[in-house]
Amino acid sequence: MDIALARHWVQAIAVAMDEHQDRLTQLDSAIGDADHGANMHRGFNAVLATQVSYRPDSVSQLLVKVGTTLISSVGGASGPLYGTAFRAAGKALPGTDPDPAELLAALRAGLDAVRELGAAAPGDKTMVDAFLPALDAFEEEVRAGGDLAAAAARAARAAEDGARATVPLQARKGRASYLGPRSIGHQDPGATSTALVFGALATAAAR
Amino acid sequence: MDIALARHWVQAIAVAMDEHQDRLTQLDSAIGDADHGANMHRGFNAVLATQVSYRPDSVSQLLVKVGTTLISSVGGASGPLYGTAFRAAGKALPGTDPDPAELLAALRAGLDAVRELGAAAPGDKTMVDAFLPALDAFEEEVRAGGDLAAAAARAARAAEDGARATVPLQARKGRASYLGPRSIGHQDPGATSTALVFGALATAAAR
Amino acid sequence: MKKFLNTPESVLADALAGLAAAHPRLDVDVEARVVRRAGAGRAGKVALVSGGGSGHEPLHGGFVGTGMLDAACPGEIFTSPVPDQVLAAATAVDQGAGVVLIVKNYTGDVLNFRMAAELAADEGIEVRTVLVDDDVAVTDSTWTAGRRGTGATVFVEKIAGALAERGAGLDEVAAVGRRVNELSRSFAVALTACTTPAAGKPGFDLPEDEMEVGVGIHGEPGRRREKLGTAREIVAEALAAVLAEPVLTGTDQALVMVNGLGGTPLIELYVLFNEVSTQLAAQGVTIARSLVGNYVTSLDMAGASITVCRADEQLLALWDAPVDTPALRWGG
Amino acid sequence: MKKFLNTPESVLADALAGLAAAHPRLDVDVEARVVRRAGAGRAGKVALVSGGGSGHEPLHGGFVGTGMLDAACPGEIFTSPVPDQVLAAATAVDQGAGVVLIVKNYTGDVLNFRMAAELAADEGIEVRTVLVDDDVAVTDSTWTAGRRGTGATVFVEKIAGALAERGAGLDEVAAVGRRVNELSRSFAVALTACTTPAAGKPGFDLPEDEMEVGVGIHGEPGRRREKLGTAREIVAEALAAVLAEPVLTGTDQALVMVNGLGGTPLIELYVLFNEVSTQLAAQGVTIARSLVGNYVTSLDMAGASITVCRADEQLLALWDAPVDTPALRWGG
Ligand SMILES: Nc1ncnc2c1ncn2[C@@H]1O[C@H](COP(=O)(O)OP(=O)(O)O)[C@@H](O)[C@H]1O
Ligand SMILES: Nc1ncnc2c1ncn2[C@@H]1O[C@H](COP(=O)(O)OP(=O)(O)O)[C@@H](O)[C@H]1O
Ligand SMILES: [Mg+2]
Ligand SMILES: [Mg+2]
Ligand SMILES: [Mg+2]
Ligand SMILES: [Mg+2]
Repeated sequence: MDIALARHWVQAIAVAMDEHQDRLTQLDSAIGDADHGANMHRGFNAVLATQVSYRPDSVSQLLVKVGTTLISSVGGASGPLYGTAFRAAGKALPGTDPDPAELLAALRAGLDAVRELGAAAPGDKTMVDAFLPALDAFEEEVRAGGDLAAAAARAARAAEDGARATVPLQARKGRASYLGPRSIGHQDPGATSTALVFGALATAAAR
Repeated sequence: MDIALARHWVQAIAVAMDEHQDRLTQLDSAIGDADHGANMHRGFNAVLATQVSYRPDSVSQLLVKVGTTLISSVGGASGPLYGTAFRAAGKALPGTDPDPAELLAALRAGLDAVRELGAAAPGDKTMVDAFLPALDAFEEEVRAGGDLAAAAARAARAAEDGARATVPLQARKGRASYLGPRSIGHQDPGATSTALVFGALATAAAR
Repeated sequence: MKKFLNTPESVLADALAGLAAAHPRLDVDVEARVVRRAGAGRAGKVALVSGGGSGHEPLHGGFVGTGMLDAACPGEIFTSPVPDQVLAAATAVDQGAGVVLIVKNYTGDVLNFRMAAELAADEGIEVRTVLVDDDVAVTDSTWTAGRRGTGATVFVEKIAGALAERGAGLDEVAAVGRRVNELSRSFAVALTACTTPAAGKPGFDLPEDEMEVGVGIHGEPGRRREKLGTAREIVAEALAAVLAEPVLTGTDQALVMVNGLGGTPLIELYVLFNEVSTQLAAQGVTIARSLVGNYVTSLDMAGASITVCRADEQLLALWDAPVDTPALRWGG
Repeated sequence: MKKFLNTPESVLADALAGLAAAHPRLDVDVEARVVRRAGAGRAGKVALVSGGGSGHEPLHGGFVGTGMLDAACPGEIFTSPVPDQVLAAATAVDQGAGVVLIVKNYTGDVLNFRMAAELAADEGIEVRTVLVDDDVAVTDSTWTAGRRGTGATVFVEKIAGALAERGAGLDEVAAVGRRVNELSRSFAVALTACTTPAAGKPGFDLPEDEMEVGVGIHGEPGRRREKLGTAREIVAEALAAVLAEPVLTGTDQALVMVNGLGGTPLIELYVLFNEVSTQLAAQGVTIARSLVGNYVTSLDMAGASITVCRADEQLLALWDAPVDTPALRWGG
């Protein structure tokens, strides 16, 4: 991944958050507080705005900047979580353009940081439930010798599946957990936006 | 009319206000503030309560007492208006049992008092629009030699007609007047309760 | 009907008992329906009594206390109090200096308070009546019951109350009350109807994209129905109606209230107030003092009213005077 | 969507501008989203900062002023503020004696305030955090995000604010805040869902004869749905939940709030408070102080919460200490 690709990724995320804003809001309305769509939209709009005049030296720097921008523009649970994910991933990257394996390791660092911050385990009905299977799929493809486009495409599908698989779960973290068993039967908004993040990576990598 | 008949009249009004409470409330909800049913109900319940141990010397006394009780228990526009009507009618009666002509004169005095207090003219979409035709019908029947029962029955029908005839009118008094032309198309609650008062007189006189 | 209540019939008695429990400095006679300041009144002070139907809380009971009302007499929901009740309140608080009755202009209120005033006079109490009729949605003509009394009631009660507290005489207190009313105008819009406990359902249905313009505070529909506008448009329409009143022409400083009708959250009232402030400034009117909140409500109606009072230094000084009631409290 | 607004996106900025226009004693930075007391702070005074998502007005901006908060940082609707914003507030009000952050226990609030606290520490500001988690509808277990912070926030802000005003040190102020939280429990029911400007429609549908029991203040459904009960039944259920908390066992005097969620009129809150007062008395609990009104709202949700704080003389004295904010004002 080079800086141009990283930029395309971020732009594709912003486009996806714009297109899916209402859907994320409605998902969050069912088991949360109806702000996830606006949160993601605001956050990635802010990211786009900073990118205009920003000339990073590396993908690493760029992702750190994305994370910092998310933290200072989103708020809510998703702001610090996504922000930390991008920051940790960026920091874990080398100063050079990462290969797929290096990117994977960085994304793992991002996931670890999310889990450390939010204390969510797989199955708690959070963004982790899309993030983790996405990375597992990415890893399998990389191990099998696939390139970034292939790995990203598989990760995106796995994230989608992971998001859908949150439907029958009972939430144990975040505000959906307040609903207890009534959180069952609804797809987690954060897992859904995570699937959009990986979908955007696949889109960018396929260009 | 003797004291027993006057009592029956008052009891029949109370029964009618109980039966029609919801209807009066719904009529007042459309062009007013949805309290006319409760107001009439509360007022004539209070009247019934005072009647239990009350031993008036005359129909005159009894009607004055009804009016006083309404004034001190109803509130709103209808309390002072109905209260004044009964008080003025009672005061206009002789100390002896009134014949139909004397009763008519007293009821005219009641109507005059209402018009003086509320300044409503016929056609303003108020209780006057049931009260006035009721008395005109009553008078016609008495002139034609009819007895109280016959006069009351005609008055009741005329009051009903008068109440129905308020539907196309635009209100010019009371809170329905705030609606301007939007008050058109609804029956006036006060005219409707006045029709119940004359209906009760007919019921009592027919016994 | 979605309400916190025990029975529709007991709402008023239960709420008055709650008012008494919440405010030890009020003396609430639940039976007689009189809310007054606890403790003995000050000899020689002109007393202020107001009242009207319930359902407009905190009006009037929430405005009883030092610097404002001496007593309030709450009627049934949307039903003016009966004369005996007003008389009981006036008798309880008269300190020999007379009683000012503050009455909102509705046929029922006017008639019942007039009867009460006669009874009070018979008992040797000197009475003056201040009629509040600030609602510009209703034209004052011989063909209507006249303009309604709404938001300006708070201004009248506060300012007349302050003057009474300073020891002014009966006619002086009544005069300042009348002047405040004369200088005040209000306009309201509703986004939903309210539900009275007696009716059990909303007074009217309003489509999702429409509002009632020119409503009162008794759940009645307004003068007309319009497409729901932005806060900016709604405020522009309300201010145009209010400022068109000749008495407000040339206003340079104003006392302004943006008042919620009961079902509208504070954040929306602040959005409206921002528009009021911006638009008045553009017309050269300075907001000298303001209130933003729920002061004169209409049960659970979603809606808001805007009241503008053309103020001078005397009125503002009286406005600033200490007040200590459940719903308004400052100075001291 | 039936709301007074210009655009869903501008609600917060417009409301903050309105807050600024209405309250000259607040210094509102609409851009930075920081509400603080106008004028210079008192050197050496511990500063109190709170914040959270908007939509809960008057919380928190309405509690900025003498005797309560030094600053508030309002996030977007139902969205906790971002760390920079909290840092800006803390930096603006720190008088060298440190800053107490009062944080309602939600994942977003906790994370953002924690990050802000780290940034503040980096800048040499001493910070203590008081976490409010009073809502008994949510059990505090490792399987949830813990109990939510709701009504007790007002008690914490008032009492810690009073102690800070008296000149107490940072740890002492934080400690009293934590103690108030520990001694307080809340429970809420809703009769309707609320509508966020972003969603444009109510978060859930509730049949005419049902209520949501155990709701929070973010429009989410409650723990379960029940047939709508009488005020008496609802209060009995809420008090049973609240008083079952071990920390409230043996309470003899309490600070109690009956709080409207935004769409419920005051008359209903008084009906509820009457039940609370009667039922607590029957259990030997005296209500030493109380609040009845809209203090911690959830946009236009019709509903109410009941908060009980087991109070001792120290807490009551701090409660009685002067406070001068838009939404709470007494003493002085
Ligand atoms: N502790 C947590 N760990 C991981 N993800 C979480 C956690 N808490 C919440 N989330 C994610 O955040 C999403 C909600 O984000 P958002 O609606 O923007 O914030 P908020 O819940 O503060 O309103 C949830 O759907 C969930 O995926
Ligand atoms: N000025 C008036 N003269 C005669 N009748 C009137 C007048 N004003 C109102 N009414 C009658 O009173 C009725 C309303 O009574 P009610 O609902 O009990 O009192 P309120 O209008 O105070 O709520 C109206 O329907 C009308 O018939
Ligand atoms: Mg959310
Ligand atoms: Mg009526
Ligand atoms: Mg009425
Ligand atoms: Mg949120």
